[in-house]
Amino acid sequence: MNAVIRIEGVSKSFLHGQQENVVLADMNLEIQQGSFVVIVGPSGCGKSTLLNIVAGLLPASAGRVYYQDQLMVAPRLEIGYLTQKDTLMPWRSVERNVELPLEIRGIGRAKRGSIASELIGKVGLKGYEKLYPRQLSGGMLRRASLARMLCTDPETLLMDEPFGALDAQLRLELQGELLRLWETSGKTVLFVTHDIEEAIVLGDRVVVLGSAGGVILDHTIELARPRDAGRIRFQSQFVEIHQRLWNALMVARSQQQEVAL
Amino acid sequence: MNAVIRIEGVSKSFLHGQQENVVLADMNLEIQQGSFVVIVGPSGCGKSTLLNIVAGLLPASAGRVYYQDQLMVAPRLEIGYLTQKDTLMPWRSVERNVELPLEIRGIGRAKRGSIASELIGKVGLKGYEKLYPRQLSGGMLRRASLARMLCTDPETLLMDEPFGALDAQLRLELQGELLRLWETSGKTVLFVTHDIEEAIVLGDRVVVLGSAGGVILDHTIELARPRDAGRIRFQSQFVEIHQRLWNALMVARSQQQEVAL
Amino acid sequence: SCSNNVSPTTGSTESMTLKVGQVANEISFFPMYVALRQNFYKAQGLTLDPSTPIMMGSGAKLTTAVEADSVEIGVGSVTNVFTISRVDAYIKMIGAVTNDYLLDIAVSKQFEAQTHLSASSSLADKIQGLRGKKIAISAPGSATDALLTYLFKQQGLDAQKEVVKVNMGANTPAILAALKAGRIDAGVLSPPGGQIAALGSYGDAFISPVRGDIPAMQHQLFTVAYVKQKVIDAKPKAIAAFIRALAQAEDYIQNHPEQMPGMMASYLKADQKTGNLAWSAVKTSMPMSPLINQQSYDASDQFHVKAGLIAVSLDYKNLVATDTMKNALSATASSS
Amino acid sequence: MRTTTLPDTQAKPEQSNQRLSLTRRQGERRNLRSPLFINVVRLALLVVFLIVWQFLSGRFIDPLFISSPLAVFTQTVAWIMDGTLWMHTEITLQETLLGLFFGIISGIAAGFLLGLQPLLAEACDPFIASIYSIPKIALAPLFILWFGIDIQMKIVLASVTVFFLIFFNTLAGVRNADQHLIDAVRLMGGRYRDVLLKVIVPSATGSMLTGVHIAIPYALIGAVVAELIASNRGLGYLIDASATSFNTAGVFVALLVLSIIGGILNALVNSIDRMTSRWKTEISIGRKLIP
Amino acid sequence: MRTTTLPDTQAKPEQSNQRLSLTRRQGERRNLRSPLFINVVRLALLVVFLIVWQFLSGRFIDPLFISSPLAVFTQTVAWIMDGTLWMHTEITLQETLLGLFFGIISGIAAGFLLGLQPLLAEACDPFIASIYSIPKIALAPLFILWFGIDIQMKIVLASVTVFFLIFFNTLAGVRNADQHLIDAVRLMGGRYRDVLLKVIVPSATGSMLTGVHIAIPYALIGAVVAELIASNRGLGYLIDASATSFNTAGVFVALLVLSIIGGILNALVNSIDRMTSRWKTEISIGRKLIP
Ligand SMILES: Nc1ncnc2c1ncn2[C@@H]1O[C@H](COP(=O)(O)OP(=O)(O)OP(=O)(O)O)[C@@H](O)[C@H]1O
Ligand SMILES: Nc1ncnc2c1ncn2[C@@H]1O[C@H](COP(=O)(O)OP(=O)(O)OP(=O)(O)O)[C@@H](O)[C@H]1O
Ligand SMILES: [Mg+2]
Ligand SMILES: [Mg+2]
Repeated sequence: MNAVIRIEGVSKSFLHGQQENVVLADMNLEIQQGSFVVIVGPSGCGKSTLLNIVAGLLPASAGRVYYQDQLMVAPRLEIGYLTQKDTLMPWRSVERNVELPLEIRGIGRAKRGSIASELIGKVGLKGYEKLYPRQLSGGMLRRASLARMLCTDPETLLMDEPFGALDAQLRLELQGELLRLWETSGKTVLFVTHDIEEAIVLGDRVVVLGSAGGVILDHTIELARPRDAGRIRFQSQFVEIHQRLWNALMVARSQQQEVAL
Repeated sequence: MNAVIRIEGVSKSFLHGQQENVVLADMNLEIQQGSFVVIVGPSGCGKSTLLNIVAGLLPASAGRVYYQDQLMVAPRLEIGYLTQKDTLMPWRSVERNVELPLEIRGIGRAKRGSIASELIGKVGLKGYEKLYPRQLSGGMLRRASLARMLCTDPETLLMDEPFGALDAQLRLELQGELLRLWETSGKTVLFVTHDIEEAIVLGDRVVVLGSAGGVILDHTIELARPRDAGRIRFQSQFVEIHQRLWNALMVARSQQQEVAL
Repeated sequence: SCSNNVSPTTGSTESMTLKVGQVANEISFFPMYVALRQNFYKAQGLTLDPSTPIMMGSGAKLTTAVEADSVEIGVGSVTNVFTISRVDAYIKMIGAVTNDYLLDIAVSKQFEAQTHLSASSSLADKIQGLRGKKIAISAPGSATDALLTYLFKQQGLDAQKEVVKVNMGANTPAILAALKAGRIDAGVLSPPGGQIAALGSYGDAFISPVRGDIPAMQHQLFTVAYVKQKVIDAKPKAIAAFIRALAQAEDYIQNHPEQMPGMMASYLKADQKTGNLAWSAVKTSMPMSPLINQQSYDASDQFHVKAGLIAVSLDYKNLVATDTMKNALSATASSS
Repeated sequence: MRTTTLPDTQAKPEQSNQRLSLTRRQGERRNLRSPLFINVVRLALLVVFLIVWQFLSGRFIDPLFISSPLAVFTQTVAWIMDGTLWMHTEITLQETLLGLFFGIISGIAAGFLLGLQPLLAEACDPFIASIYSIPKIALAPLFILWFGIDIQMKIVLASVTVFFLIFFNTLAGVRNADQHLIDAVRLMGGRYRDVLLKVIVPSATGSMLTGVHIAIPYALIGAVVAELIASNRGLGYLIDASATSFNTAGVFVALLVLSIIGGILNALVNSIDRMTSRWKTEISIGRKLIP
Repeated sequence: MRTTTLPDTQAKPEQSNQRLSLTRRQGERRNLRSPLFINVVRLALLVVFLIVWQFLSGRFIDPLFISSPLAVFTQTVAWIMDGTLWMHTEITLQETLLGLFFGIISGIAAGFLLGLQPLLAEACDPFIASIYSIPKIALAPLFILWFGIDIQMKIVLASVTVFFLIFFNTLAGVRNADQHLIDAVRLMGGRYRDVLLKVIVPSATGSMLTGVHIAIPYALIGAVVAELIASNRGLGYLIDASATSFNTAGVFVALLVLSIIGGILNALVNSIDRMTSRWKTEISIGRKLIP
């Protein structure tokens, strides 16, 4: 078994005052080495919580997470995690924010500068290096965070809605860039999105989560790569997968509290 | 002329150190009373800046904005603005956050409570009333902000990527809800999104912004309403509009700094 | 309302309340304590406001309070009165509280060992021995400072240049702590500080005017009650009552010496041993009456001139309200 | 689309059991921080301190300077019995509380005023810093002149001391308010007052409470220092009177009372702090993050 | 897709002209806050103050209490000439700076230690509050016993005073760090040290500087109070000596010097503050928001 991430019986609950809110209940999942797994699910179903636990940020209430067969007890250098919320240091410029992980690894100033400026270019922020986070637009913040995560070239990528705030064109470019990176390097990617199309275009496998982290559907996408995002939507296979995921999401949603419109 | 919002020769530039960054240059736009106008454009092109100026939050460097033929000099009660960044008060529970605008208008406790709980229900946050913002997921934060904006029933809605962080199903529901609200009340909506499909499903008119707030395309969507989001994408007219917007975005993007992949 | 406008000297509606302030609860204010404890103020129809004298901590602050009319009667050392008379020509002494310079120079045992001096050495040797040493005083220009200046001048020396003076306020425990820790060599402090140091065998009362170490300083006026002239004018009856109460206290002290060690102990909130020590150190310094006589005044005046604290001798008549005191005390005689 | 499945919780009873046990485990972990444990640690610290003190006293350091726990205890009992302690404590407490009250009110007001008027703040800044740098004890004559020697003077001195501490912390808190939240209130049609009450005040609460934390002891110190300037009652007087009569135990009793008052007021502010900052989380660096 | 159009700026020259004029207009608006304007306001305030003081003195208030600007000026000149002023200032300045140095270092260290160890903090909290509540002046004998009467004692007293102020503010700053940013550094593989240096220190800088702001005057006050306890040099001594000889002008000269030192140190901290908080914006409530 070459599961790089093994989630075994993980539960997580938060106390809201007296009341206990069970976010994940006895969840099991395996992510194979080198695979691109997309997680979708209704808002508030526990996707970010799951990623936090996998990344070693949050202790599970019960259960275990293994990374390369080692128990996760704290964040690991091999894992890069783009959190849902942007966490750029407000007192550092874009450039210095992107350099931060390199700084922590003790990489020299010159090397740091060149890696950072290359990635800043890739995400389209050239010319904005000296700005502070408060001076950036929402999408620019997201791109700076992405550049920061990528600059240490992690083996496994956890990405929580990385492209949600980007325009269609830029998103396409960055999706392409991500796929190229993944294909050429054998990285493992765990990717959360709300965009079913994006899920199908990117994933080897799409996992639909329902209430309390229950897996509603675990679907392998058989579409041939490279997939052309512009055309793929008109393929019948795509439409079928789309429908299936949509239905699964519907189930997932109905498990959750009813939305009274 | 029944233009509810008139943007006349608006320019805005920010100083980044010594360098001046021109975000909007001599922009002109009119929003008709009761229309649903969607703005799309590459990340960082100035959409949020434009909305900030229209809302009266940010002073323009030059030019004027009129609301109902009155010069905008400060935020107005008739305008509701869902900003891109969530601005829930961290020290207030969801419930008390949603009540805040009513509190400011001096509405009594009981009335406030009933309006707020109705809206909290509508956005699917029932049961989470007592939580503080830090205990919510990204999508839940967004929904709470939406409920807060809607609770004063503003005449004009400015919405900056309101549904970007929501799952497909929920987004559909809330889009439907928004359309219903708009259709039945004669409200004017100015809506920013990155999702071209969403733009077409919702808008009377889609404005594509390019570099420095230049209008690349101002397209009226002639599709009949009600539009079924599930089916519409397979209509030929939809595909054509989609393509046209896509091309306009491409132009807009190319105007901006090159993204070196 | 017209009764309020009656001239204060008629005194018919005069308030019998006085604000009294003193420097500290030191031994040199003992008669004030006796007057309070034996209810002599009340006996004279006087009310203190507040009911116990206010502690001002230093002579300078007390004189300021008197000048600012926050305190009507100040009880402090003559030195303060002389100093304040430079800026207020209408300051008047209205009663002697204690006589004799109730301050000692205490030294540490180390000092005595180094210099081979002791309390029984000659005064000249002792002063010579103090040259170049660190000596604690309460504040520049205070009575403690005056003593040093005077002694050094006796030997033709300038204390300002010969010793390192350290201001430590009227804080006897701090001075003792410094002596014990060897931080200073000597300190000018009020009895029984030196005796306590001797008991703890880390110091000694080295030069003590009250013990008679300095013959020229004996029987000089030391602690007095003083007021501004306008207070005497505004509240003659109350002032007279205060003087009579002080007289009663001083009488009582003279007539009941057997009670005094006990009273001293309770005054100092100390044990009986300290009480005994204190009483035996000061019993000869208690005046017979508040009347300030010319001789004790002159002795004090001379001392201050020699110490350089005042440039020229100040006239007894200008500073002492003799008539006020005499009138007050004769009223006692007639009433009792 | 609207069919509602029962939430997972009720669906599987054995899971809900497991959840209960989770709660228990979390409870255990939290025990480390339970009031009982903390109080035991505190008590232990206190006892060690007292033993060391008693041991040093007389053996290595003259009790004239440090007294001893037993002597302090005896003196405390004596003074409680004869009412001395309460009389003096009462007056100091009164001065302190009034000083705190006026100092906090004025400090907060000035902090908000200058925090919201950067121009005024910049113009006044050097003067404020300069006035603040003057030791109030050196102004004793002026205080006596203006406010007499009664309780007013002591309250004024305590207030002035408190004022600056609250002022600077409030100022910092006001300036740290999040512009996005201010904008949000403006968008809701909030006027100046609303922005103040709904954003700036809650944002500055933490800083203000830090100010109060810092100020409480200074209110006490201010009152005591004022009592050292002129007094016939109060703990400052008690300290002074005890010191001049070589009653070191008496000095320590007064200090003990002061520190107890300080401790109690501090605990009070702590509980207000806990109440107003329930929405915050404690930071955790997670050095040991074992699930 | 990769064709690059020239940025708008170069494309339309007349627009770039307009832009220049915009800059100028912004510049004008900013003038209101220019150093010159602010300094004029400050000077005006100062002059008014001096005139009022001179006017009141002698006419309405006895110069014994408030002296007068002219008398203070004369005394200042005299003391500058004979070197008195510098001699006393030098020693106080030395004590203050050293006191600040040690107080800040220890305060920051303790603030970080307890800020990062909530359990320890909770156990120590009542003791810290209690010790802090004791007026240091009442501990004079102990200070003398332990640290002598020389400059060490004064530095220790100033340090202790500074310590608490820095400590409480640092503590508050550390506790306010954003957990999300801490997590971000942990995700990058940052160890404890990295979290400290990259997140907690920058987050707490503002609070620490507020602490330093508050502490500067107290360092001065601490040194002066220590000089009042025991000294024969320094501004505290000068105040005391002048006061006892009713030289009110002398007292005010010493206070003036103290406030100037306070002002200068404060300005220094202000400039550090400005440097470290460049990434922040000033809040604006926008009462008058006219484009
Ligand atoms: N407060 C500010 N200070 C300086 N520059 C700013 C500020 N706000 C925005 N900008 C600049 O203005 C430009 C446009 O920002 P804006 O937020 O309007 O973009 P946007 O179109 O909303 O992008 P996105 O789709 O990513 O949200 C960016 O280049 C940004 O750097
Ligand atoms: N720190 C927290 N304290 C309490 N409850 C929390 C906390 N973080 C998350 N939750 C709860 O956990 C649930 C799941 O949150 P999570 O952020 O994992 O959702 P999500 O699937 O990422 O949703 P979204 O798509 O909206 O980001 C929510 O009900 C939320 O209230
Ligand atoms: Mg999430
Ligand atoms: Mg935006």
